[in-house]
Amino acid sequence: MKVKVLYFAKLREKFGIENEVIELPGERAYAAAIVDLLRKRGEPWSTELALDSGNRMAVNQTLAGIVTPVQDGDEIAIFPPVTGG
Amino acid sequence: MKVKVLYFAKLREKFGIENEVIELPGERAYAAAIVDLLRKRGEPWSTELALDSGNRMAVNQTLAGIVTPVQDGDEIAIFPPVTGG
Amino acid sequence: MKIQVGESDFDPGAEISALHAGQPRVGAVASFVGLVRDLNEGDSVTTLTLEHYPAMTEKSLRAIVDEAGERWSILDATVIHRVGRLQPLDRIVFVGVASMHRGDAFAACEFIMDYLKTRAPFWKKEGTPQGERWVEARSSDETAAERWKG
Amino acid sequence: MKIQVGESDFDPGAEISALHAGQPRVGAVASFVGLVRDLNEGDSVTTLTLEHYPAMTEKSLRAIVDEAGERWSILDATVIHRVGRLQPLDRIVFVGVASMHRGDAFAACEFIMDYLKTRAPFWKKEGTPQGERWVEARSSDETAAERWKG
Repeated sequence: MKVKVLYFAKLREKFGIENEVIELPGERAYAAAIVDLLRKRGEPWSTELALDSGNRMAVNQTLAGIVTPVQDGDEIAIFPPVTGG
Repeated sequence: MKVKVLYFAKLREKFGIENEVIELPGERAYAAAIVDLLRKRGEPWSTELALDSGNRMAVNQTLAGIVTPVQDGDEIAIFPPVTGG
Repeated sequence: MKIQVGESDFDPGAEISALHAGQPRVGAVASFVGLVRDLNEGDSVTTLTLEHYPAMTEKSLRAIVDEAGERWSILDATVIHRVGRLQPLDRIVFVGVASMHRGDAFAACEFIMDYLKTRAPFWKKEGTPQGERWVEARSSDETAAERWKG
Repeated sequence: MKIQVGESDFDPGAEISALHAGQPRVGAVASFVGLVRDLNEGDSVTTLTLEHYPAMTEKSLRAIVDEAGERWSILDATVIHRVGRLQPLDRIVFVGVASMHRGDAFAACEFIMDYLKTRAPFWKKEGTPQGERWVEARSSDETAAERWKG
């Protein structure tokens, strides 16, 4: 399966990209699997996406948790806690 | 002692006056003494100023209770519960 | 602090701007506009006449805003209340509070409205097809004001 | 319902009017304006740049207003949020809620702001004399949003 991953704010700057398509084995996965995969890339991914980093995720433009299911074609966003308003 | 008494809203209409000066014996009194005196006038005073009528008072333009002291020259207002806003 | 009581209408946008224009410490303005509805207690309302106790009105509003300022961190506040004869759709009251952060602005604004409703000397008389009648105080307003105690 | 996200400024007075003009059932409009302050965490702020997640922003704001509408009796609501580069004194956000009675309007307006602060995909970057920095989320915002649960 292929999913599109978007980064915002500090993560976008640290990673130097706004979005990318990544490929995972299988037809379905938990959102956590994507973060696990990215974290294995080493720095700055491992630090910025550390388990205690406090980042949030959205799956298809809706706030999601690490056990939210994702499937081929989904849009996954990873970002720091929001600070609008 | 003489005090000025003002009536508002429904009380003003029922009594047919906006204000009057009334005289009480002594130099000081509780605000309740004024209402007692007015109530003795008979109708419509006795009904409109009945103990359970829910009316409010102000002494010198500040919300007051029946044990608020009043003295010569004070301005006493008697009115139904307020309904502004 | 701005307190205004009179027959003339007001401009909520201008009042909000006045609470923050040129004040870079203000991060939040909470405001409220109260309006005449065309229905009350199930009856249609064609006019609303507001009576007040002129010598006491501004004094009581000022005291309410002062109390809000003791309870919350506020930078400025405006209260405008109209009197006289109004119609459905007309504005009645404006309360605006400027503050550094939104929590103080919201709380102080709602507090001022709740206290105004139960402590400021205004009385409403409605004109309906059945004639005129004085609006009864609502116990829910007293309950709303009681919330702020203790 | 009106949801607007973009670079342009807005007119709070016009937005408030739009929430009640010609609507004689509306008795209350509670509103909030958020502004750029020139000081944050003790440092002076010269610019504020707002980034967002365009595909998600309006969707999340709409969901927040819908939830407010399930919790309180509201007649209409407007949320406007600016993005891009702002300066101290600039308006950032407007939330306005029209309702029959003030309790619903106040509660829904504050709820929408609290949820917007913790659930809508906006991020602030401050320019200070020491350089640029991303604004950290405040735990007080999370606490404010938690209040509405249960």
